[in-house]
Amino acid sequence: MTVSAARALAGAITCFVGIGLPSTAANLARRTHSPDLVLIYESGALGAKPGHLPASIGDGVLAETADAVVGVAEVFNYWLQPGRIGVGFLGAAQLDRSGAINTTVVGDYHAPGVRLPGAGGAPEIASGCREVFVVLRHTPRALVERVDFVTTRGRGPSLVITDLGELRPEGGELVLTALHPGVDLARAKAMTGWELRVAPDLAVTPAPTGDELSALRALKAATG
Amino acid sequence: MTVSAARALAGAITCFVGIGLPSTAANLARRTHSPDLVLIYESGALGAKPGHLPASIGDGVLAETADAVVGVAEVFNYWLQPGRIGVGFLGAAQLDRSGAINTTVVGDYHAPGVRLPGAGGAPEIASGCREVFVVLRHTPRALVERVDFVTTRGRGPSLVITDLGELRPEGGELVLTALHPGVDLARAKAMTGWELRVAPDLAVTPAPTGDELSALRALKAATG
Amino acid sequence: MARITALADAVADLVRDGDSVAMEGFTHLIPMAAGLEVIRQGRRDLTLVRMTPDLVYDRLIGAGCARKLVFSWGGNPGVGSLHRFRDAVEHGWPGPLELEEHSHAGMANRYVAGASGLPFAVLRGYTGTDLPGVTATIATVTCPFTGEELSAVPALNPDVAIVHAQRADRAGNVQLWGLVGVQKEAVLAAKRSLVTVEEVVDELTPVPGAVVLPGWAVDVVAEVPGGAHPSYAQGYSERDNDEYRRWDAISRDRAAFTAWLEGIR
Amino acid sequence: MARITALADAVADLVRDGDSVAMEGFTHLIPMAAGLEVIRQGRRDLTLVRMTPDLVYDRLIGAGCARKLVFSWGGNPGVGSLHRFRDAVEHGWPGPLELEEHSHAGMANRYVAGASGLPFAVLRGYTGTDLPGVTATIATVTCPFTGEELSAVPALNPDVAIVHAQRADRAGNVQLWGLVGVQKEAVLAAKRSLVTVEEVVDELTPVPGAVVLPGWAVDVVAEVPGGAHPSYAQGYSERDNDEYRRWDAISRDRAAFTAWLEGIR
Repeated sequence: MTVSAARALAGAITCFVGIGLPSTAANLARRTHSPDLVLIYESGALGAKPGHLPASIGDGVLAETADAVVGVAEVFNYWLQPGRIGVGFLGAAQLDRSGAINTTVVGDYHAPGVRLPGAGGAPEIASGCREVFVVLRHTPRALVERVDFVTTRGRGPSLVITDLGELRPEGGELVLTALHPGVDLARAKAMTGWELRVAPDLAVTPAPTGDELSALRALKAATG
Repeated sequence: MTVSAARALAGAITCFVGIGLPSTAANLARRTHSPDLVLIYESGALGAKPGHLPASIGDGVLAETADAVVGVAEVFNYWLQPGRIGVGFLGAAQLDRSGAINTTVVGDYHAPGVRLPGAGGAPEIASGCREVFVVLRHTPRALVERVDFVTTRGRGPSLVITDLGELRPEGGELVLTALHPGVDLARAKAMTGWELRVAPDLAVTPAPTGDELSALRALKAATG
Repeated sequence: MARITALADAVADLVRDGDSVAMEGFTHLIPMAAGLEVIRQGRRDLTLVRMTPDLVYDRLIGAGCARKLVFSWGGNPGVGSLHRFRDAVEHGWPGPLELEEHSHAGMANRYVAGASGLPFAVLRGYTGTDLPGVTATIATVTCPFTGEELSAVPALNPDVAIVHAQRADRAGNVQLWGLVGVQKEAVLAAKRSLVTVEEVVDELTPVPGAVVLPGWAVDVVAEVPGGAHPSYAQGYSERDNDEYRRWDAISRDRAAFTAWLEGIR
Repeated sequence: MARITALADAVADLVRDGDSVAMEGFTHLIPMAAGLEVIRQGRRDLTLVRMTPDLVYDRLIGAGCARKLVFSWGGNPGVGSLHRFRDAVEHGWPGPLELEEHSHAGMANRYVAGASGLPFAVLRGYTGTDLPGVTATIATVTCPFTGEELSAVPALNPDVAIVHAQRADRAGNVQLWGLVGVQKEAVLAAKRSLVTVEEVVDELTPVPGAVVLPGWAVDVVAEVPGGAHPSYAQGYSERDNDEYRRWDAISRDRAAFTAWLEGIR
C-alpha cells in the first residue's frame, strides 16, 4: 500500500502531506522516483526533507530541513487555498462510495458511538489541492455505503489506495481499478461496505521492486 | 515646533510615526523624557531605535535597530488596526477647521492644481491609533476652512502642533490653546485660513530647555 | 512591558473561572506546564480554545476544568485517541463537554481575525462538509465585487492566551522559532496573555525564522524550563514520543487517570 | 523550479504590452534595474501597481509606458514630489494617466487577498475619507455574525510581479531580509513573477528575519547586482539619498528628463 501510494506521486511537483501513511509514502517517493518532490506539512514546513520519518506533523525535523517555515495561517491561506499545491494526500476513518471522508464521529454527531479526532486540515486540503489521494485500510467498516458524517468532501479523491488495491471515481462513485498482486477480487468485494463496481480493465499493480522495498526499510529504520 | 511635538509624547507608550517632523519629534522624545517610547514605522519596524534620523520611512537603520521587523500587511493588520498603538503622529499638506487632513490634491480631484502624494498610511493611522497628533507649518494655505479633499479623518486630531502654537478640538472645531513663546496672537489668527477661535485659558508653551535643544542638535548632527 | 513572575502567580492572576482560554503551540512549544498549573489551581467552567487539544487539554478536560472545547483536531498525534476528550464527549465524564468544531484553516483564520481587530475572517473552506450543520460559527459572506459566496468564521478573542516560547529578555520581549504555529495570533487576539519560556536572558540574539513578540504586547512572562514537555522546544529539547505513548495508557482508564491527577496536585 | 536567466530575457519573456505589473519593495529592495529594462524594451499601456510609486514608476510614467497607476502614496521619500507622476496627472504629459488610489492598508490587504486566492479583503479603513468617492474599488461588506459594516477591497492579481531580493540559490529559492514589505504577497498574487537578486549562491545560509520564496513559486530569477539602486539591499548596499535628490532636479524638467531617458536607452 505504501509503495503504491509513493508511486502515485510520480509526476507530482508539490504534495500536501498528512501524517502517518501519507507522510511515509511521500517520503518514499522522494527516495525513489521523485527526489525533487516538494513536501508541504500543515505545521508550516514548506519543502521539508526529513532524513527520518517524523512521528508527528510537528516534528522538529520538518522545520530543520524545510526550505521555508511559515505560520499555520500562512500555510493554509497563501500556499494551500490558492491552488498552488498539486496533490493532497489524506487518510480517512471512513470513506464512502461517493468519495466523502469521515474523521469526525461514528454514529450520531450529538451522541457518537466513537468520537474521532475531527477535521484538521482535511476539508481545505481536499478543496485546495488540484488532486486528492486517499490511503486507508480496506475493511467494510472503513469503506462504507455512506459516511456517518461528511468531514471532508472538496473535489473528491481521484485515487484511493488501500492494502488490497486501488479505486478511482467513475460516474459519481468509487470503482475498483486495480488489485495488488495476489489479492483476490472476491476478497476486495467482501471487504467493501457497498456493492463494489469493478472497472472493465481491472489491473494488477506491479509488485514492489527490491529498490522500493529497501528504500522503505531504510526510511523506517531511520525513524526516531 | 519639534520640541513641542516631542513633549506631547510624554506618557505615551507606543507611537506610530510618519517620516519627517513626526519622526524627528518622536526620536527627540526618546532622547529626552521618554527613553522607552516604542516607535512603530509603517515600513514594518516595531520598536525602532535609530541612532540617527532616518531619511525615509524605509531607512535600513529602522530594521537594524527594531525589536521586530514584520511585513507591511502585518503592521497594519495586527498592530495598527486593533487599536494597540497609543499615538499616531501625522503631517498634513492641508488641515481644516474640522480636523480633516488633505494630502491628495489641491483643487479638483480630476483636474488638480497640485497633485500631492496621496493617503499612504494616514487614513488608518488616524482611525487605528487611540489618539492622533498632527504637526504642520502654520500658514493660511495649510490651515484652511475646508480641505479640498478629505484624505484622512479617522477620529480627528486631539492635538495640532504648528510653528506658532497648539490647537485642540473643542465643540467640533480646532481652537488655539497655546502659543509658542514670543508669538503674537494676531499673527496666529492671520496665518489661519479660518476665523480662529481662541481658548479662554490660552497658554504659552514653555521655551525649549537647553537639554532639549542640545538633544535635537545631536540628533540632527547624527543624520546621515 | 511584560511583567516577569512565577508561573503559579501568573496563572492565579490571569486565568479566572469561566474564562475562554487559548493555549496554543502546533505540536511544538505546547504550554504543558501552564496547563498543569491551571489544573492545580482548580479552575472551572473554562472554554478551552485550541486547534489541536493534544495532551494539554486532554488533561484539563479529564480534570473537569472545561465546559466547552473550541478546536479542529482532537487526537494524540502519532499515537491515537485523546481518551479523556472521548470519554467526555461519548459518556459525559467527568461532565458534559460542549463542542465548537472547525477545520484547521477555519481556526487559524479565526485567530488571524482576532489578532487583526476584525469581527470575522473570509476563507474558501468547509466545501461540501457537514460541519456548518453542527457548528453555528460557520457562515457565508458574499464578495461585494464578484458576487462569489465564500465561508466566513467569527474572530477568536479569548480572555487569555497562554503560549510557550524559547526565550524572553528582561523587558518581556519574547522570541520563538521552529514551527511557530498560531502563537503570535493567539497572543495578539487575546485580552490577556501569558508566555512561559525556557529561559529569561539578558539579550535576545537574532535567530533565523524567529517570531518576536514585543514586551509591550505581552502581559506576563514566566520562566518555566521544560514547560513544553512532552512536546518540545526547538533548540532546547526533543519531543518525548514515549511520554505521548504512555499518556495513551494513563488516559485510557478513568482510575489510572485519576491516580495521575492525584499525583500532580 | 524557477529559471535563471539574464534580466533582458526575463523582461522580454514575462512583461507584455497592456499587462498589469506590480514592482514592489517598500523603500527597500526596489527593483529599479528591472524598471529601466521595461523602459528600454518600450512596453506600452501598462497598468502599474505599487504602494509607493517612487523613482521606479516616476521613470516609467515619464517614459510613456503606463496607462494607469494603482497606488497609495506617490512621493519622492524624504525629498518631495514625483514630478513625472505629477506632470502626467496635472498636465497629461506624456499622456493621460488613469489613477486607482487607495491607502497603504488597503493596498497591502489587496495583495494579501491576491496571494490567498480570495476575491476580496476586509479591513477597517477609509473612515470618513473622500477616497471611496473617487475609487471604485472600495466597497463595504457586512459581518455575518455581528452585523458590523466594514471596508472591502478587491484582490490584486497582477499579470506580473517583479521584486528585488538579496539572494537566490541555483534552484531559484529566493531569500530577502530587512524591511520585507509586501514582496512575498505580490509574487504569490501574480500570474507570473520575476525576482532580480544581488547574487546567485550555491546555498542560502539562514538569515534572521529572512523571507524565503521557494523556487517552485517563482517563475524567473535574474542576477542583477545593484539592481535596487538608488534604493538599497540590506547587507549589500546603502540607500543613495543623493541620487533621490538628484532625481528631483532631473524629473522636474521635461527636457532634463528626456535627456536622461535618451541616456539610459
